[in-house]
Amino acid sequence: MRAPSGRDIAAGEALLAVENVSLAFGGVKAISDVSFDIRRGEIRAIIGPNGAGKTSLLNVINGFYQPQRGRITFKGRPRSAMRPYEAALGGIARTFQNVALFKGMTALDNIMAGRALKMRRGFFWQLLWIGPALAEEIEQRRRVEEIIDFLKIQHVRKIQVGKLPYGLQKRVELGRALAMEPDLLLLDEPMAGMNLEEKEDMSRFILDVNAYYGTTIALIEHDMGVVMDLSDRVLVLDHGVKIADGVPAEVQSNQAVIDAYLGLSH
Amino acid sequence: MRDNNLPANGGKGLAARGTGRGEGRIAVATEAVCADTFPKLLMRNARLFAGRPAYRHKDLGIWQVWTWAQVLDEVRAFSVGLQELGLARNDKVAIIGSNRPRLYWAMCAAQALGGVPVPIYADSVAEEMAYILDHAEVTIAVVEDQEQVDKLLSIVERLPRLVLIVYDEPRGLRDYDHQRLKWIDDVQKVGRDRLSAGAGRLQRWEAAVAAGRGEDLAVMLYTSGTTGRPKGVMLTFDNLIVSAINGNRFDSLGPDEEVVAYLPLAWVGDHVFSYAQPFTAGFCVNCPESPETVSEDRREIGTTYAFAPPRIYENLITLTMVRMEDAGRFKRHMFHYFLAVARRWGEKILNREKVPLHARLLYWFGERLMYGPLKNRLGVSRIRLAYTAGEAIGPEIFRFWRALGVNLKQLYGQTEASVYITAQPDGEIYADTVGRPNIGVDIKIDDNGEVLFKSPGVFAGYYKDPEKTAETKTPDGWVHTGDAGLIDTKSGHLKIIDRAKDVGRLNDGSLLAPKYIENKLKFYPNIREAVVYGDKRDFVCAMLNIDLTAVGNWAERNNIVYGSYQELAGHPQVYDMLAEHVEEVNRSLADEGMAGAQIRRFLVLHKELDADDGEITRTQKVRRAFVAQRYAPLIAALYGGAREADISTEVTFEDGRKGMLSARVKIRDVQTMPVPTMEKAA
Amino acid sequence: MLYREVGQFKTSYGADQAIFPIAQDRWFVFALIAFAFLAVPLFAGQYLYTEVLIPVLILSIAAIGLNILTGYCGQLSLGSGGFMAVGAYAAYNLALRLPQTNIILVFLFAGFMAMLVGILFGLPSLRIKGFYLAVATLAAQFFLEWAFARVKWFTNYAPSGSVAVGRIELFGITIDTPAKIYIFVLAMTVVLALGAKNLVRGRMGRMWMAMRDMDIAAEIIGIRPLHAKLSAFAVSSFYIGVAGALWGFLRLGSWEPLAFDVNRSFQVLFMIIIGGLGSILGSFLGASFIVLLPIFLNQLPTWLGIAMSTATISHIEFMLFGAIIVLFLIAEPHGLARLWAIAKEKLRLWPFPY
Amino acid sequence: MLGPVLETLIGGLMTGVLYSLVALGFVLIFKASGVFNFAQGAMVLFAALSFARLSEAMPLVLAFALSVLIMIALAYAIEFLVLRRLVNQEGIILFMATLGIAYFLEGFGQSIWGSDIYKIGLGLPTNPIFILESVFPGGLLIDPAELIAAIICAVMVLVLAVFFQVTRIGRALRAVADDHQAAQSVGIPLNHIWLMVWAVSGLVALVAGMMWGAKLGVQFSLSLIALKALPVLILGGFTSIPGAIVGGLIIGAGEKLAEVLLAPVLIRTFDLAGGGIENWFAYVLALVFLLVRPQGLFGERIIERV
Repeated sequence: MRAPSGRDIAAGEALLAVENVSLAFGGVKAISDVSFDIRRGEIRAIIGPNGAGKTSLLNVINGFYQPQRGRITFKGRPRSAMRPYEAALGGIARTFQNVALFKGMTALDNIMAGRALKMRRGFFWQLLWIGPALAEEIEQRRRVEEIIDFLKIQHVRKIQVGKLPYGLQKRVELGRALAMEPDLLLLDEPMAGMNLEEKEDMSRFILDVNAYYGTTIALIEHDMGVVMDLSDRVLVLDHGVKIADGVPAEVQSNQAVIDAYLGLSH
Repeated sequence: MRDNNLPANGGKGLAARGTGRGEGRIAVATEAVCADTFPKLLMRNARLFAGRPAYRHKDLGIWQVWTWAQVLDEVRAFSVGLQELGLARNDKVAIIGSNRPRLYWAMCAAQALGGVPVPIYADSVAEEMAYILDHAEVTIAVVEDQEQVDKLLSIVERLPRLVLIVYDEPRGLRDYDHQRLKWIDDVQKVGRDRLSAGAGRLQRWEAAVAAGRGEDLAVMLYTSGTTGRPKGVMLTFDNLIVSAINGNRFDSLGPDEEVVAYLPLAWVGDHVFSYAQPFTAGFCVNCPESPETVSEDRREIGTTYAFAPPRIYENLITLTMVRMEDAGRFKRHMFHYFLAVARRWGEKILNREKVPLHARLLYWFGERLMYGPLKNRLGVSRIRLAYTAGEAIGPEIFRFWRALGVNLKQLYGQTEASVYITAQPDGEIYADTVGRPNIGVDIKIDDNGEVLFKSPGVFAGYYKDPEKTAETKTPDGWVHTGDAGLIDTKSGHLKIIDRAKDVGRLNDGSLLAPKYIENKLKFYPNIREAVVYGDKRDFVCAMLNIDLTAVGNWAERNNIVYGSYQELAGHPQVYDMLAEHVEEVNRSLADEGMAGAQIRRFLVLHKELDADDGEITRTQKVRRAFVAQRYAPLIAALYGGAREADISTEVTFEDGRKGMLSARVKIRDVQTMPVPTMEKAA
Repeated sequence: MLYREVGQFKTSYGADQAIFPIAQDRWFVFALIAFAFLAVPLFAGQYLYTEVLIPVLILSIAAIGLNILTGYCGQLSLGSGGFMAVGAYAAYNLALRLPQTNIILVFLFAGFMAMLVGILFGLPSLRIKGFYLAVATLAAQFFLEWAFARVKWFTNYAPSGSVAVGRIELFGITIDTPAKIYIFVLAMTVVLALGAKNLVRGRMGRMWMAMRDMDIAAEIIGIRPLHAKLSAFAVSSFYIGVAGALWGFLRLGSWEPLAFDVNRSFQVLFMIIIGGLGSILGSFLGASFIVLLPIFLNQLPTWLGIAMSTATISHIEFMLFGAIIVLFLIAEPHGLARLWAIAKEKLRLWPFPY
Repeated sequence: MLGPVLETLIGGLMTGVLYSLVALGFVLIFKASGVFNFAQGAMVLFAALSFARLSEAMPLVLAFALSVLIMIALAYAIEFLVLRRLVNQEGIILFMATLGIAYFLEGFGQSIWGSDIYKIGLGLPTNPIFILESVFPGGLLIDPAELIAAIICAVMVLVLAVFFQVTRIGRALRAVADDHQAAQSVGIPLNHIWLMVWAVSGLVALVAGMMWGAKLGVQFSLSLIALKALPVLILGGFTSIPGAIVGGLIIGAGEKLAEVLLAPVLIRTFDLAGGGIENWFAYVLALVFLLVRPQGLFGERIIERV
C-alpha cells in the first residue's frame, strides 16, 4: 500500500529521540526506561496490549506528563519540561483515543481552531473585522478548505461536530491536527470503533497525509493488519517496557511480541 | 407571445433567421453561425460576454467563478500545452471524471486543435474503459483524480496508443511516475510559457482554431445501448451547434440562464445542456462541489434551466413525500390540502387557462405557504424551464411538478440527433406526449410504428461501424429511433409508447407496451424499478424492486424489523402493500382500454437492479432481455404457477469484487379487472 | 417559510463568513436597527425610555460581556455587579477629576479599568475551574462592593456614600432627555455588539470556545490557557465595565454601591442563562426578558383587578425567576437564543420537518 | 490586648461552628450527587422562616417536627422536579439550577411565611458567662446562647459524621460519591440516595437556621450569611466532612479576628469609612488559599486523565 517512491527511512535522521524515559504515577510505573526514535518522514506504530503504556508515552511526547527520568530530543534539541501548547508550538500535533473535538463548534470552526498557532493579527483588527484580521481569516479559511477537501468532509463542513457520526468526527479531528501543519503527528488509535470501510478510508488518509504533506506520524493501533500495512517501523511495549522495535515483518515474528499478545509474558 | 408553429424544415439557414424578438439575440444567433466550432464560440463569448460568469465551481467551500474571458485564457493555455505535449489534429482525447470546469475546458482545448473529445462515464469499470479507449484510438486522457488514473494505469499496457494522462486533482499522485502523467496546471504552464515566449505562438493557435470547420467531427459519445458493445456516435460541430441554437430559440434561452452540471459528461444530454447550449447562448455552467452536495449546490445557485431524467424528478417527490410523512399533523394536513388545490388548479394556472377567482386565491395562499417554500427547499424556485427526457415520465410525477408551478416539459431526443427531436412548446403541455418536432426537425412514423427523424443534428455515423450506421440511417437521411410512437390526433404531438422492439402482443392478441405499465408501477414511491413481461405469453407478469428509502421509512413507522434489503423485500406486509399498488395499476389499465395487459402475478426481487451487474444501463434504463435471461428461473416460476422460486445470481460489489447472492423469492397473484369482450375482439 | 435562500451563493470567503450570511437575516437586522434609531423616537414616551429601552440596552451590554466569559469561554463568574461598579466609579472619578474629558473616553476608561480589575480577578481561573471559580469571582464581588462603600476617595468623600454625576455632554450636545440618552445608549450598544460578534466569530472566539468545550484539546492545538482565559476576562470585564458606567451615568444619575450588589451579578447571570449561553443575540433576549418580566408582573394585578402588595409582587418575581431558570435549564439549556434558532431553522426547512 | 482577642476568637469559633453546619449541607450534597448546591443558603432561610412562623402558633417541639416534614417534602420536590430531570448534565448547569432553586425558595419562603424579621425564642439562657476570670481582668465574655448553639451544632456534626461512617446508608452514599455508575450497577438506587442527602441537608439547614435565627432573628439576609459557607468549602475541600468543620472554624475565627485586628489598620492606612471587612475577608482568604492549594485542606487531589 505504501507509495512506490520508496524513501529510505532507514537512513533518515531522527526527528524525535526518546532515551531511557521512565514515568510513574504515585507508585505505579507506567513507562520504564524506554528508548526509541522516530525518523523524519516515517510512519511509526506503537503497539502493545492494554495498559502497556502506549498512551502515556504519547502524553510524555506532547508534554502532558513530565517523565521522572530520561531525555527527549526533538528536532535535534534536548527538551526540558514543557506544557502541551509548547509542544504544539514546536510542531507536535495529536488526536485522541476518544474524540476530543470542540463539541459546540462546527467542523469548519474546529479545523479553523487548529490554525490558532498560525494566526497573529491583533485584537483591535479582530474587533473591527477588517484589514489584516479579515485578510488573515480568509487566508486561513482557504488553507482549512484545502484540508476539508483533502479529507472529503465538504458535506459536513457547517454541521456541529457533536451531531456527526463517529467516523466523521475522527476525520474532523485528524483535520484539526493537520491544520497545525505539524512536523510530528501523534494518532492515538485513529481507527478505534470504526467499521471495516471506515478503517480503510482512514488508512488511506493516513498514508496520504504522510505522502502528500510529508508529515511524520506516530500512531497507536490495535488492528495488527492495519499496523503491518501502514507502518515503516513498529515499537512494541508491554507493561511499560519496550519488548521489540523494528520493521513490521521482524516484529511480527518476534517471540516476545507473540507471547505478550497471547498473555504469556512474565 | 411566440410563434410555436415554426416550420419544421431545419438547416442552417433557418437557424440564422431571427424571429423578431430583441435585436441582441439575433446578433448572437448570427454570430454563432459564423463561429461554427466551440473554440470559435469561446472566442466570440470572450468578446461579447467578457466579464460575465461562464463557469462556477463550488470548490474549497465557495463558488469559484471564471468569466468567459478567463475561460478563454485557461482553455488557450491548456490547448497550447496539449499541443506541445503532442496533441495533433484528429487525435482522440478521452475525458473521464465528474462535472468539473477543467474537464469541460479540456474538451474545448482539444477541439481548438482539431482533436476530438471522447467523454467516458466516470463510474465505468476499467474493462469498459479499456474497450472504449481502444476502440476510439485515444491518445490522451484527461481525467479527474487518482481514482481514474489508477484505473487507467491498470489497463495502460493494453493501450499502446495512449501516450499521455492529464489529471485535474493532484492529491495522492505526487509520488507517481510522471513520465506520461501530467497535472493540468503543468500542462497549462507549458502552454502559458510558450504563449508568452512570442506572439507567433498565439497566432498559430488562433490559426488552428480558425482552421476548424463546422462539418468537422466535434465529439464522440459512446452510447451504452441496451445490447452489445457501446457504439461511438460521431457528432459534428454543425450537428451540435445548430441543434443547440435551435434549442435556445425554441425556449428563448439567453445569457442569463443558470444551469447546474451534474449529469455524466459522456451523456449527450449533459454535452448539449452543459456544453453546447452555454457556449452558444453564453450562459453560466455551475459545477457542484461533490456528488453528495448536488442538491445543496443546486439550491445555492438557483437553477433557471434544468434538464434531468425522470428519475431525478421522481426522487425529489419521493423525498418530499417521505419527509412530509414525518411532519407534524397540522403541517401534513396543510400540505395535503394545498397539494389537492395545486393538483386541481395549478396546471391550469401555469397554462394560463381561465380559472375561478377563489381558486386563484387559494393557489396564491398555497404558493405563499407551501409551494414556494417547497420549491425553495428543493432548489427549483427560480426554474424557468425544466425538461425531462431520456425516458417516459410517470404522468402523476409530471403533473405534480407542473401543479407546483414548475414549468416542466417533456422532450424526446437521442444521441444520434444531438438530443433534440421533439419538445413541448410552452402552453402545450400534456403528460403523455413528448411534444412537437423541434425547430429544424422532421419526423415520420414507420409502418411498424417506429419513429424516424431528420434534422440538422443527425449524427455523422457510428465510429468505425458503417454497417450499424447504414442500419440506422437511411440513404435519404432518415434516422431510425428504435422507438414506437404515434402522433396524437388531438394535440398533434408525438407520443412514445415503448421501444419499437419491446412492443409486443400477448398470445390472445392484446397489445402490450411494457414500459407503459412499468412507468405506471414506478409512480408509486414504494416501487423503485419494475420489469414487465408478457410478449408471446398468456398473461402479464411483473418483477419489482422496492425503494429502500420509502419502504424502509414505512417499515420504521410500522415497527417492522428487517436486517437487509433482501429481508425487507420479502416481507409479507410489503407484498401486501405492493399487491394493492399492482391492483390499482390493473384498474387504470382497464380504464384506458388495455385490460388485456393487466398484471396477473408479480414478485419482488431480492436485490436492486444494478448498473454494475449490467442489469440497467448507466443512464438507468432496464435491460429487459438481459434481466429476463439472468432471472430466467423466476420468470419460469411466474408463468409456471409456482408459489415461490429459488434464484442465485452473481453480483458485483462496489470495489469490483464479485460474489454470489441466493434467495428464495415469493410470488403473488393479483386480482384483475374483467376484460370486456368488445376489447378482446378488437 | 419566510426564508427563500435559492440563488444566495457565495463567491468569496468574506461573504461566506459574514455575520448574517443569509440575505433575509441581513435585511431583518438592518430594518430592526433602522427602526430602533428612526421609528422608536417617533412614538416612545418617557416611561418606555427610562424603564424599558434604556435598561434593556445597557444590561444587554453587560450580558454580552458576561456571555463572552461564561457562554463562550466557559468561565463562570458571579462578580459582574462588582465589575459594573468598577466601571461606574472609574467613570465617575474620571469625569470628576478631568471634567473636560469627552464622555466617550470616560466610558472607554471605565471599561479599561474594569478590564484591569477583571484580569486581576481572572488570574485564579488559570488554576481553578467551575464552582471554585464562581467562589473566586464572588470574592471579587464582595471585595469590590466593600471597597466602594468604604474607600472615601472613590466617592469623593461624599458623606452619604452616594455619588451623583453632572451634566453629560457629547460634541456640545447635552445628553439630558430620555430620547437623547436612548439614542446614545443605542449607538453604544450597536457598536459594542458588533465588536463582540466580530470577536466571537474570529480567532479569539474560536480560542475561547475551544477552551470552553475541551480545554485539554485546546492546549494540544497550541492555545495558551493563560492567553485564552485572561483575554476572555479582559474583554468581558471591559464590556461589563462600560455597562456599569452607562448604568450609573445614564440610568441612575446618582447611586450607592448597593446598586451593584451581588443581586446585580445574579441578574446578569440570569440574563445569559435565559437568553442563551454562547450567543450575542441571547444576551439581548435575556436582558429584555429579565427587564420586562418584573414590569409585566407589576402591571398584571392592575390588569386583573387584584390588589397585591409590592412585597408580594417582588416575592413572586423571585419565585418566577427561579422557576424560569430551572425550567430553561431543564428544557432548553441554551435559552431563548436556541429557541429562536430552532424557530428560524424550522422556517428555513419549511415545509419539511428536517 | 490578649483578652479581647481571645474573646473575639472564641466568638468567631462559635460562629464558625454555624458556618461548618451550613457547609456540611453543601458537602453532603456535593459528595453524593456532584451538585454544588447554591440553594443551601436559601434552604437555611426557608427552614428558619418555617420554624419561626410555626413556633408562633404551636409548641416548639411540634413546630420543629413540622419543619422537619416540610424540609423532607422540599427535598423530595427538588429531587423530583429538578434533579431527576437534569441527570447527566454538566456540573455547571446543575450549579445554575440550584441558583434558580435558591431564588425560588427565597421568593416562595417569603410569600408564604412573610418577609418581616421574626424572632426565634428557643428559651436559651441569656445571662453572659464569664470564664477565666483569674487569667484576664474581667474574664472572657461568652454568650451562653451561642455556646449552646455551638454545642448543638458540634453534636450534629458528630452525629452526621458517625452516621456516614457506620450506617448502611452512609456506606451507600460514599459508594455513590466515588462512582455513580458503579454504585448503580451494584444496585444502589441513585434517586433514593439523592433524596436522602437532600433531606438530610434540609435538616442540617433547619438546625443551622434555628441557631442563626435565634441569634440574629430570621430575615432575608440569612441566605446571604449562609453564602459564607462557600469559602469554608474551598478551605476545607468540597468533599471532606472534617474539612467543612475545620474550614468553618478557621473562617469564623479568621474573619472576626480580621475585623478586630486588620480592619483598624486598613481604616487608618486607606482612610476608610468604617471596617466591615468580614463581608469579604472569608472570600478573599479562600481565594488566596485556592491559588496555593486548589483541592482544599482535606480534598482529594484531582489527577487529570487524558
